[in-house]
Amino acid sequence: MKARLRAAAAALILGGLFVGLLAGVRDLPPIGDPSSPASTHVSPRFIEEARRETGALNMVTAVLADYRGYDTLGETAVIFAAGLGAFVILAASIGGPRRETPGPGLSHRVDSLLLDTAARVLAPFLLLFAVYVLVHGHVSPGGGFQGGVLFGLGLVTLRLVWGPPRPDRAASRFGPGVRASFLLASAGLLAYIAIGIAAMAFGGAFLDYGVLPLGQDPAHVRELATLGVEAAVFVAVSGTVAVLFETIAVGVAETGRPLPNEDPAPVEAREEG
Amino acid sequence: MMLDPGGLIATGLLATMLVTGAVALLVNDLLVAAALFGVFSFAAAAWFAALGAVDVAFTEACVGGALTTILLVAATFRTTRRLDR
Amino acid sequence: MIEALAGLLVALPLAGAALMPMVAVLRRRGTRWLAFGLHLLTFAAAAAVFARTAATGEAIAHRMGGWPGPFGIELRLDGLSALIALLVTGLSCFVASAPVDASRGATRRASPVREGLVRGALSMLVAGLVGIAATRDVFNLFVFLEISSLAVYTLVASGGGRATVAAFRYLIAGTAAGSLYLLGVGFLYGLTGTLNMDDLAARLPGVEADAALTAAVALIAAGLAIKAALFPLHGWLPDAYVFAPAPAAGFISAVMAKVSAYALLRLLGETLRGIPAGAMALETMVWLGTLGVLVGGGMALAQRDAPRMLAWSSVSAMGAILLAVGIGSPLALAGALFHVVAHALAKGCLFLGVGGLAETLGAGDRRALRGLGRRAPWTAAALTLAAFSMIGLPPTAGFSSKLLLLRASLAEGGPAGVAAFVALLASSGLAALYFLRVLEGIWFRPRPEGRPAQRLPRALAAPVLSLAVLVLLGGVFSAVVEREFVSGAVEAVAGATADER
Amino acid sequence: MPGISAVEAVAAALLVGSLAFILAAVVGILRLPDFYTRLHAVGKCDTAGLALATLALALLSGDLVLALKLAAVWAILAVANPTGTHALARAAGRAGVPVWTADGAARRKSRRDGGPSR
Repeated sequence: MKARLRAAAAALILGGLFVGLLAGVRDLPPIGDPSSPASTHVSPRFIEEARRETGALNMVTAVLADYRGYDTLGETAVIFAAGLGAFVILAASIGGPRRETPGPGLSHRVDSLLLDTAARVLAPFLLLFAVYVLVHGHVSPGGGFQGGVLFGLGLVTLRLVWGPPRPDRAASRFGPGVRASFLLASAGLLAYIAIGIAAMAFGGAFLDYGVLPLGQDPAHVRELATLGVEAAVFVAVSGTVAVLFETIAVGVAETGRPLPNEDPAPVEAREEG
Repeated sequence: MMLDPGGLIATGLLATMLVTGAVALLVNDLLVAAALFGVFSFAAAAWFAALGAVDVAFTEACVGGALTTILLVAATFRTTRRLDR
Repeated sequence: MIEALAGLLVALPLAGAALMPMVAVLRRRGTRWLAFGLHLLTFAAAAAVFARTAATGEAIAHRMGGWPGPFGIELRLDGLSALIALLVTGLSCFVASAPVDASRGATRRASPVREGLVRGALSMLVAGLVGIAATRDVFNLFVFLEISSLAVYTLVASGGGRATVAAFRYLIAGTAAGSLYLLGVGFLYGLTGTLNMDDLAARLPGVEADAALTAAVALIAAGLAIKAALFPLHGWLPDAYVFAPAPAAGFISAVMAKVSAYALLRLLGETLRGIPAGAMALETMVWLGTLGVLVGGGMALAQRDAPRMLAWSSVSAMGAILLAVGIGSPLALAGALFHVVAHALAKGCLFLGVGGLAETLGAGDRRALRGLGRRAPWTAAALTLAAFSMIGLPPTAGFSSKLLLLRASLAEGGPAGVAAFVALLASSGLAALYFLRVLEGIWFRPRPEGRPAQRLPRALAAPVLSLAVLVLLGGVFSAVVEREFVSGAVEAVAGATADER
Repeated sequence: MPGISAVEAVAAALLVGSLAFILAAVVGILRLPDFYTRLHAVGKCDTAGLALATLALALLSGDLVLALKLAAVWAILAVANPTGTHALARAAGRAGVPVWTADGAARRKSRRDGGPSR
């Protein structure tokens, strides 16, 4: 009864939220309306000046990494904080006694020639494409976050196929352990902050890339520094992706039996039809 | 008005998101829920792309479609597959 | 020069958040003094900024990336922001030196790596909270809200066991709150095309879209009210405070909800004040705050467990602060801010002390505290002082702040003002009941048979004692506190709203 | 037909063909009796369907670079899709997901219809 009351209350609240949002949205200018405040107040400057001021062809990159670079630093910190939280909560025993080595699966090498070969063929392209997305972010959609996630996914793919890093295995070169990934994430966030503080050291505001002594043309300097910042985001994000995977997947054992709580009769159920 | 293809596609994607999201919340099998979240994310990514936010769509496809699904499955393996047991 | 410090105020703890876990993973030790040094440095920067704003009465701005106003993000520390930053960074110094396993006594030591990680999370929390206080950009505020939230979930969950469940519930509530706030910001951006608070305040009165504006205000107010634990949105608070490890609980209970209350004051009391829905939200807040004062006090009275009692009394205190923010007169704001300071000091002291004791004893039952007066008179005295401040007895800081709040609610008049006045008085009575019950046990009862002797870990004893001294000083020199610390902050808000009228 | 070039017609035909393959995959998932056979349907038909679709899009793009990019997409699909199918089948085999056989089906059917086995 109590559960039903709760569900009713939740439905009431959500329904109210829905109606309220609907009422509010009707007052908003339509999406993409060129005469809406969102398109006439701040945006024109970004559209007209971004190329000249920041050197980035892609306006999204100009806004994210330069005009509102401080937000991006914050978002990087949010992602790092997620990795930190997972590390604290899930990998609590680190530094303590060693875990028992679990069986194959998410935590062990998958011995399959097909998977191994496919990973060898695909992974280099995946990792390279991640770097391309990072570098090309100035011109096309992409940048540090997207590239970082792709790179992290490449690492996760390798990790899934080749198992965790183990000192007695050659695969340990690739699978980044929790600590190594975490160091990567920290280093990325630190690098971002360091770029910001470096700008202060050269007399500008925090993250004021224009003052950095990287060349004559301020727009070009900003472009270079933006790439630096994006690279820092890239490192932080890919490190965090690896941390999340390592902390969540560690200890998963493939037992050769059905998964826990697996219902072993799906085939019989199918035959009814 | 309702019949322009862009609007229809957007409506379809939003409906997909609504249905997959709701069903993911209701099913007891967590692996199914994870898979549904993958579908949800792809619909969201496609919708973002339809809105012209290619960067966001890109991110959503990477994070929601691939990474989150992997992590959810890994977490399911570590804990329990069914909610009602 | 001072502008540079304003910029570093967030960058320093953020760098610490990345650096400390790194050092911990690489070297395994040394994070304790690194943490203390970094927090002290941040505090020094905050103090310098605060001193400057107090001396000149002018805000210190830092344009991130060198971009002006609505195009870039601006940090601006006026009297109010600087006061909050000072409070956050100051309190962080007290807990930064405490080892994260202080609360566990001799039974279990956290690994040095884990200590470093938790210290990193604390540093991250400080960065987020100071960022919320400093920023002038509503979206940037959301980013910092998320940073602080993620860090605080980590800190709460680091207690292990039931703390993880508490952290998860907190996470659900906090994520819902963040989403609501972000939706509200989205509405505001759609209506005005800007995210800068000053720009918003200037453009909002010209917007003709009542339903959307109301929705925006309601979403933002609801989101922040969840974070500020305004009744009836306080559900996440008790468990999170109770199950967090003592040092973390001390810091979180002291500042976390209050920074959200600051954000409410900043946005509703200043940016959104010019529109009807903003004023309506403030009125609602007075009534809900009044209810929260009573419910929090009543629930605190019903608890047997001492940390849980303290947590419910936090709900009551947040109600008092928010109802004063809702009233919004300069007198009420002075009361609210004084109460923020007084309650932060006293609650920090109590949570560090009682939490530390409860966890060494392995029980939070208030009877476990019996006989503490004989066994550890200094600790007991410090806790007593803090409890007096919570009740509102002279000569503590709590007395002065309660007095201001009472005067403000009387001056406001009307049904809301009278209700607030009565509720505040009643809450003092309730607090007297539940705190004196504990104090009687501490001073006049013998230690129960078979109980281990209570002992506060040394690393926690120093913060507890110094916070208690601050509580006392804040009461004795309440005129100084009001003049030097609070009045500048009140002027920062009241001055802005006076200009509009 | 007016307004439709030969290339477009070919592309349309390819798209229809791709849809047919994908439809076959869907029917396979719904109608085949066990995990492995369903996987068999998806792995083959999906790969073929997507290959035809990318080919159609490459024809429609009218741009060599874009066509090459689509070719790269197809190449990756051609490797990744069968590999994924293989990994799934292998994992199912290891986890002991039962294989459908005509005998087994008949036995279970007789049991369900009130046979003596239970």
